[in-house]
Amino acid sequence: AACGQDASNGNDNDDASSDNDITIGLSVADLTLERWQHDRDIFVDKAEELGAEVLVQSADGEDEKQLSQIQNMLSQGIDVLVIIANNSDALSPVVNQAKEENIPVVAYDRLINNAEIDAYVSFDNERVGEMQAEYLVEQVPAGKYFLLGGAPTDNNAQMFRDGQMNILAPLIENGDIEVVGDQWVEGWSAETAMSIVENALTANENDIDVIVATNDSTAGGAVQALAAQNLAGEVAISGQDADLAAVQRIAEGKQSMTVYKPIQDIAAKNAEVAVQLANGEDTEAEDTVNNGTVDVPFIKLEPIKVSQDNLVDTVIADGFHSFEDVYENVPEDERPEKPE
Amino acid sequence: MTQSSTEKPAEKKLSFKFNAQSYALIIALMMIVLIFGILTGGEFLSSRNLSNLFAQMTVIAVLAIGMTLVIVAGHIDLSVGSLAGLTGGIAAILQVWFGWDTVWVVLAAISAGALLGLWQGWWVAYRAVPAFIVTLGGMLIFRGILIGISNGQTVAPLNEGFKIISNSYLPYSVGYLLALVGVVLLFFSAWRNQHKRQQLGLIIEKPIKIYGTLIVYTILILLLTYMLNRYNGIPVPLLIVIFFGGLFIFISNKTSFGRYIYAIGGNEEAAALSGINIKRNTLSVFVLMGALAGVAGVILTSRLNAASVSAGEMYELDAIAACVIGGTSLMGGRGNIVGAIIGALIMASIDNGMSMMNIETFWQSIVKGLILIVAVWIDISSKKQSSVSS
Amino acid sequence: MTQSSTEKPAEKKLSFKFNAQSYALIIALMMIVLIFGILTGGEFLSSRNLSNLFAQMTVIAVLAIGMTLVIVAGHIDLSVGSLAGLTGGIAAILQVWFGWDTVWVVLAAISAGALLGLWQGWWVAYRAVPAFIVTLGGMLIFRGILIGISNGQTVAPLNEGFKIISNSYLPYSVGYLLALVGVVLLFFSAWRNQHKRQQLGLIIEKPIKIYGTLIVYTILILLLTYMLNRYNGIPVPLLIVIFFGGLFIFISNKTSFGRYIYAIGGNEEAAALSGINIKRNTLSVFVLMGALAGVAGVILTSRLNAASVSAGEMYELDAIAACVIGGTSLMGGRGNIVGAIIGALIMASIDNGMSMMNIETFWQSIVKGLILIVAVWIDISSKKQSSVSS
Amino acid sequence: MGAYALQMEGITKEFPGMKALDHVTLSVEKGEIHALCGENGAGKSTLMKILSGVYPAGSFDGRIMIEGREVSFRNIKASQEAGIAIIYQELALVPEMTIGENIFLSSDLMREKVLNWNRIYAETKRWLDYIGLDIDPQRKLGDLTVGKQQLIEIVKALTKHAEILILDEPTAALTESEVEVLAAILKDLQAKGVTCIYISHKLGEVMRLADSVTILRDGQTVDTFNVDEITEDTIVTKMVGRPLTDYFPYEEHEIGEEILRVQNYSFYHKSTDEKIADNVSFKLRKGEILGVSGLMGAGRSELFISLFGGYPGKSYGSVTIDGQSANIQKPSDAIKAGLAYVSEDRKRYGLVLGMEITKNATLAALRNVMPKGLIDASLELKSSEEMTNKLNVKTHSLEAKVDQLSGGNQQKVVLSKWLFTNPKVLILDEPTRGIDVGAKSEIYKIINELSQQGVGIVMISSELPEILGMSDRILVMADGTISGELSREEATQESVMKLATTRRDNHDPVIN
Ligand SMILES: Nc1ncnc2c1ncn2[C@@H]1O[C@H](COP(=O)(O)OP(=O)(O)OP(=O)(O)O)[C@@H](O)[C@H]1O
Ligand SMILES: Nc1ncnc2c1ncn2[C@@H]1O[C@H](COP(=O)(O)OP(=O)(O)OP(=O)(O)O)[C@@H](O)[C@H]1O
Ligand SMILES: O[C@@H]1[C@@H](O)[C@H](O)OC[C@H]1O
Ligand SMILES: [Mg+2]
Ligand SMILES: [Mg+2]
Repeated sequence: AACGQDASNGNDNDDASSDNDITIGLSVADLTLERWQHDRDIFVDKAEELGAEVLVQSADGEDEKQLSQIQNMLSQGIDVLVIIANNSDALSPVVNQAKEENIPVVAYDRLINNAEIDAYVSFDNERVGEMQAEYLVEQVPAGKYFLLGGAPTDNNAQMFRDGQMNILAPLIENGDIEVVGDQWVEGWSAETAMSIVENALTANENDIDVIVATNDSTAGGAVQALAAQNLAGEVAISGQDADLAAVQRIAEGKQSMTVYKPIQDIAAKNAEVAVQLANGEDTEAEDTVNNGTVDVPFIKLEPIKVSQDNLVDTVIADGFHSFEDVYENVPEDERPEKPE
Repeated sequence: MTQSSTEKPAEKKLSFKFNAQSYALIIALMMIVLIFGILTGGEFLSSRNLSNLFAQMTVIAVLAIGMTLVIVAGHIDLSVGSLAGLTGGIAAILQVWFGWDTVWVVLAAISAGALLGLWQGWWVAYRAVPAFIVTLGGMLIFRGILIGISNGQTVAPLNEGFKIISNSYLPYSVGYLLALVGVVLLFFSAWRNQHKRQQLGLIIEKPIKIYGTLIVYTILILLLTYMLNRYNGIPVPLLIVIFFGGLFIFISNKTSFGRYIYAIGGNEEAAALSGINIKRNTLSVFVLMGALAGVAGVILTSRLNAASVSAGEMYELDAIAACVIGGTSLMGGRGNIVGAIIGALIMASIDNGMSMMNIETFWQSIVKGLILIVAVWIDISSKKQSSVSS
Repeated sequence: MTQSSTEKPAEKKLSFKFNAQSYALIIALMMIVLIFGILTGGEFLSSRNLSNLFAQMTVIAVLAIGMTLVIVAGHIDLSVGSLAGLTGGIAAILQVWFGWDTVWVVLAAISAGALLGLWQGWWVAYRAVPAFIVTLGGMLIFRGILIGISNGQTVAPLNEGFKIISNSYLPYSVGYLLALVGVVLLFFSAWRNQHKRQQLGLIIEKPIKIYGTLIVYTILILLLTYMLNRYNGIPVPLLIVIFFGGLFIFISNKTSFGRYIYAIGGNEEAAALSGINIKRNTLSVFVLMGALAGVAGVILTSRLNAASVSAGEMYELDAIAACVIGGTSLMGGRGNIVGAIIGALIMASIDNGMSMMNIETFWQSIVKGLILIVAVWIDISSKKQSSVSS
Repeated sequence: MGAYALQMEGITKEFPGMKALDHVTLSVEKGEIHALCGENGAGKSTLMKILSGVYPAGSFDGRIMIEGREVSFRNIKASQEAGIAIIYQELALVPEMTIGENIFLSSDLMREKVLNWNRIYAETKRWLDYIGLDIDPQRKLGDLTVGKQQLIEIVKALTKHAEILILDEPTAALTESEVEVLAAILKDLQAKGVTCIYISHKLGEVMRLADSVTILRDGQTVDTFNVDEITEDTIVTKMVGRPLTDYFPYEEHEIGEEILRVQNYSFYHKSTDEKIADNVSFKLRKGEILGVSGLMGAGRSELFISLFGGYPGKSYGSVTIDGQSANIQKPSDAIKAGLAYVSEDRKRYGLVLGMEITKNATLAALRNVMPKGLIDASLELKSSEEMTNKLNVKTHSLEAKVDQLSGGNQQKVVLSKWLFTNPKVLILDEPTRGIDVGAKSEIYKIINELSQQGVGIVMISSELPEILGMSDRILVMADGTISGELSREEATQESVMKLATTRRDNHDPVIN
């Protein structure tokens, strides 16, 4: 009779917190990357504002760790699960488990495949790659391109590359663009990126017009290598995440652009959706996306290209970074007018 | 010829295999469990969490079993994480892309592991390249191959049959049955052993001590089975650990190969002078380690229901740490598999407990590092020092 | 009764410090350099690339210098990557957030490294916890602290004064001057040494051999200076490596501390009975390693002009590999700093050469792993085997 | 007898840079005990390693015939299968494993599919009984003293029921009574038709046990004799190449004032808190040679290691050196106070084997070669050269690693190391263990010289002739206490043994 008596209590999962409070489990892929820290902070603020409590765990970029942590959160009796997946394909068992226990699951930023999820709130990763390439092609429609991929072991890095190639492939084919090198950066490490770009510049005798860097930390390393050749600002270079150091470089003209994924929006939206689902309400979404198992309601947010022209209207206007921080290294007289 | 030892009383203290050191380890484990139990208001000790915990320790435990042999033989293997990743990837590719059956896929993964282990073992044993370098190279090579053959993509999902390897539980009744069989076997083998020793005129321990210990084990086994059955039943991965743990305890205690490994690690020159084939035995150790990495790879892929290119990264360090916590000496010659499994359990408990407490990630790192050091320190200071003072 | 050593002819082979083994290493390096030179159509050997190469090897080389001592003393340090990351982060935070001066920042980073090294050394030396565990713990702890204090942000950019530490070159004339001074010092010390030995009535090597070797070195030094000057001049980071390399060669050959480290690693018990304070010397090794990790952290941050939370990840393995390639035995007691620096250069060359060739990333992993194994194998097989056959 | 059990002909073996054996011939008759004698480094062990397959066929020149049939061994196992068993000079044992495991490591019992531990331990017990050792077969080997380990090594060879048994210095670490046990075993084996090759530096033993003897010098066979045709002196002359008359060159020397006084000294086992030495008091004077005798395990080594600050257990009592009370917590305190301790186990406690001779020689007194606070390499070389010349260390280069030296020469390096500290009191623990007669007499000469210079000398030894021959005064230890003191005149073999076998009251016999 005693057998299995704990197994069936997935429904009454309000034992972790007091009565009517909602407990959200937020599983973050990797808090060692700057952007996820912002995501977490904003998400938690917003959720608390909506009256929910948040349990946060970070998987340090390890798939299995994330799976374990989600298991642990489930056994703590959460009401809704929000997952920033480290790997879109590697979480289906635990998500299905959540489903069996009637806990709604939200995929935050990255889709979760082959499992039943209730909502997907994200920017489109491929779109990010496209934006990077679009901007660079606008600046340098023809010339020598160096492709600096992300971590070869990060699934997203593949998707960014797919997006970049959507734009670049035709131009490569017709000969406008010559790819002078294609290297990926272990662990998104700035140091490795720096060495790679140093070597690429040497091998090409500095004859590189564009570096398609996939995120801001690798762009940072690349810019350092360019700076040593006095090429910072001469070579167009992309990025992603709008890290403070990156927008500062953009302000100084050393980096051409970054893709800002308005974290305020995505974090707040996710918190809202999570609370809605926990309360058993419906969420409205215009799109759906098929993840191999179901059509998931997709709340799509537009990423934003950020360059020197729109710094003030984007990251600063959003309060993502302060005006002073962004222009810290730019002489007063060269700064744009400070918005109030 | 001269006087013999039979004059001595037969009540001599026969150091039981499960010696003081293992006790210290178990005490350390109990303390960790207790502390987390209190700090999580009992959540940590819930039947559900125990079930999770065992599933979470599986991969590291399987790797630590093989790593014990490698370290005892006086070597090290830094490639096991990569190798588990690669074999898991091979499994997923064969099933998802080529539609192979689960049984064949599992065999292929394990064979691939054994083969790559053979390759590494050959460099270590027959080319005398330090294992540190061979397996550091292996770590890079295997990860490179994995990225190459998978094009950097995550390969998923696998068949139902594959998924259940790590994601299923024994039916309650089967669980109890197994536990009972285990207990009966324990008692039977203890009885038979005593009987035989008596026949051979060897010293026998006081029955109260032997059967007392056995009764404690019995209670532990039944309690655990009960707890796990209160949730979904005994998790299959735990069974896998028990199976391989048992198999390798048998290999290391009951076969000449096992004893040779300890001899080689304890004093290679003496082993060679005793006519032991150092090279062949060393090679075998790496083959076994490779095969176990294959097993770990299968479990990992099944658990995630996917194979990703980064799977298994850094597991080598966790596996080695589990061995060292379990009392295996990095100098070779000394180590035991039960300890390594307990070590893996300690590591998993630390991760699990802190994540149950929802501590900030950076604090988790710091606390885990501290617990690691302190746990090993407690273990060490419980042993008597043997070197001269300085 | 038997003849003593002075009766022997004065032409005795006094194995020169730079023995056969180091030669094999240099040959391995030359081969790698040559192959990449050919495969890149000479680009690899361009003065600009050589300059890059030295800048790229700096961090690992500095870590490998300290790691040599740690391994010679019979330990290991897995925390150096994290520690370099942390000290680099501390430096950046002090400068960027608190506006400290570069000099103070550098001192603070190095002191922080030494202090954390002291902490680890205390556990190893006075609490007898295996270094593997202490520094694995340290790896987690230091990374955790870094994430905690930086809130996971990349801290940048640093002052001009800080940036130049890794991003500047010596003026040509100063470079040549230094090279000349170096050469003169080499000759002078060789001459003085011979002179002294003569006075003491010791065996002297044939002048042709001594001065021959010196001339080869002179040519190499001048050639390198010329090559580097053809580009921007001698990179400051290379000078830093030369400085710390020289300092630690001096420490390990000329001070009692250095000698004791080798004795402790070679036979701890004999060292203890010879009156050597094992604990204090072990502690010092970790303090020095920590300070060097601080230096490495400063260089790393300066090179990137930024400190990120993941800086230095996995550098410990590269540093250890550099030592092992350089002939340091993981069993302790044997190792040399010149070898470790050459080892770091070999590692950097492999990375650099393949990225110059723009090989696919996963192939780079595979090839790097293979080269690592083969390079060490060549080195090993060039040494004569001395153990019994099996 | 008459038929040859073994013939080795024209054996030549070269190591890089040296010829260890040069056309060596050895013929051993069936069922005899054949001794092999020669100085340290003469090539005895090398010859036996060839016979036992350690150096496989092809790595040397020459022929080996067993019972007239030519054999060639690819490895050690092949020689085992041909009925050869060997007791190695360096203990070939695994300290972390049990006694039973060590004994049967290379036996058939270990080759079974599933090991039968009960059987292995039962067999072990039988063998231990046979040689009169009362130890638990499941005890860790590393817990035993060197002497006991040596006996285990002997058992290990016996279990193989070999037709040819090689014993390479089996008695180096044994006391007289254990040598007796071994002698009885050998006679027993001989009765069973086993052929033995016996290597020893203790010529008395050789004369007593062996039927014939072959002498090696500098890698060449000098001659083979029946023992009844020859005297100990001739063996020595053949070995050394010249006659050596006085083995124990005791010289009258002046004994000065007191240099060391130990009072009511006790100390405890490092982990069990068991008292190892109880209330020991003695004194030593300048220039005096104090012999310390006792049975194996009497606690002699431990006592002096403890006095030297090298034993981790607690200790009580007072030590006065040169009139000053000394508080010795660690070896460096002892060295500063003027003590030096030459350990009985040179490989474990004496030498850093992978280090050069010079560096080993200066290790305990590095300050002496650091005139300006830094190591002066030339001075170091010079000093160690002087020291090793004085002790006649035989080597091709001072910058060679010590592990390349023969045992006797290694011992001299340890001596140089301690002499270099200019000690006031020199403690020698089994200073001539494993050393040939020539080297022994050199070491005795050195001891005499030192005593003439006023150094107080403590000489712990299990060889009674040595104790009796060299000491001015003899302390006998039994069971952790000093059971008596004898002057040079009073001391005889019998009086010493009598004191050595007295037991402390109300105290468990000291185990193993
Ligand atoms: N592995 C080796 N490499 C180089 N030289 C060796 C080696 N083994 C022995 N030798 C040298 O060969 C010679 C013979 O050594 P061996 O050990 O046979 O002497 P031994 O007669 O057994 O001496 P002892 O009485 O000291 O044991 C010695 O000069 C020794 O230095
Ligand atoms: N490693 C050890 N562990 C535990 N006990 C030991 C150890 N070594 C020695 N002992 C114990 O210390 C006591 C004294 O041994 P010690 O070696 O001092 O005797 P000894 O008189 O010098 O004899 P030997 O001739 O063997 O050197 C013995 O009872 C022995 O059992
Ligand atoms: O935002 C990026 C994230 O999506 C990717 O997974 O890792 C690198 C980040 O820069
Ligand atoms: Mg010998
Ligand atoms: Mg002794």
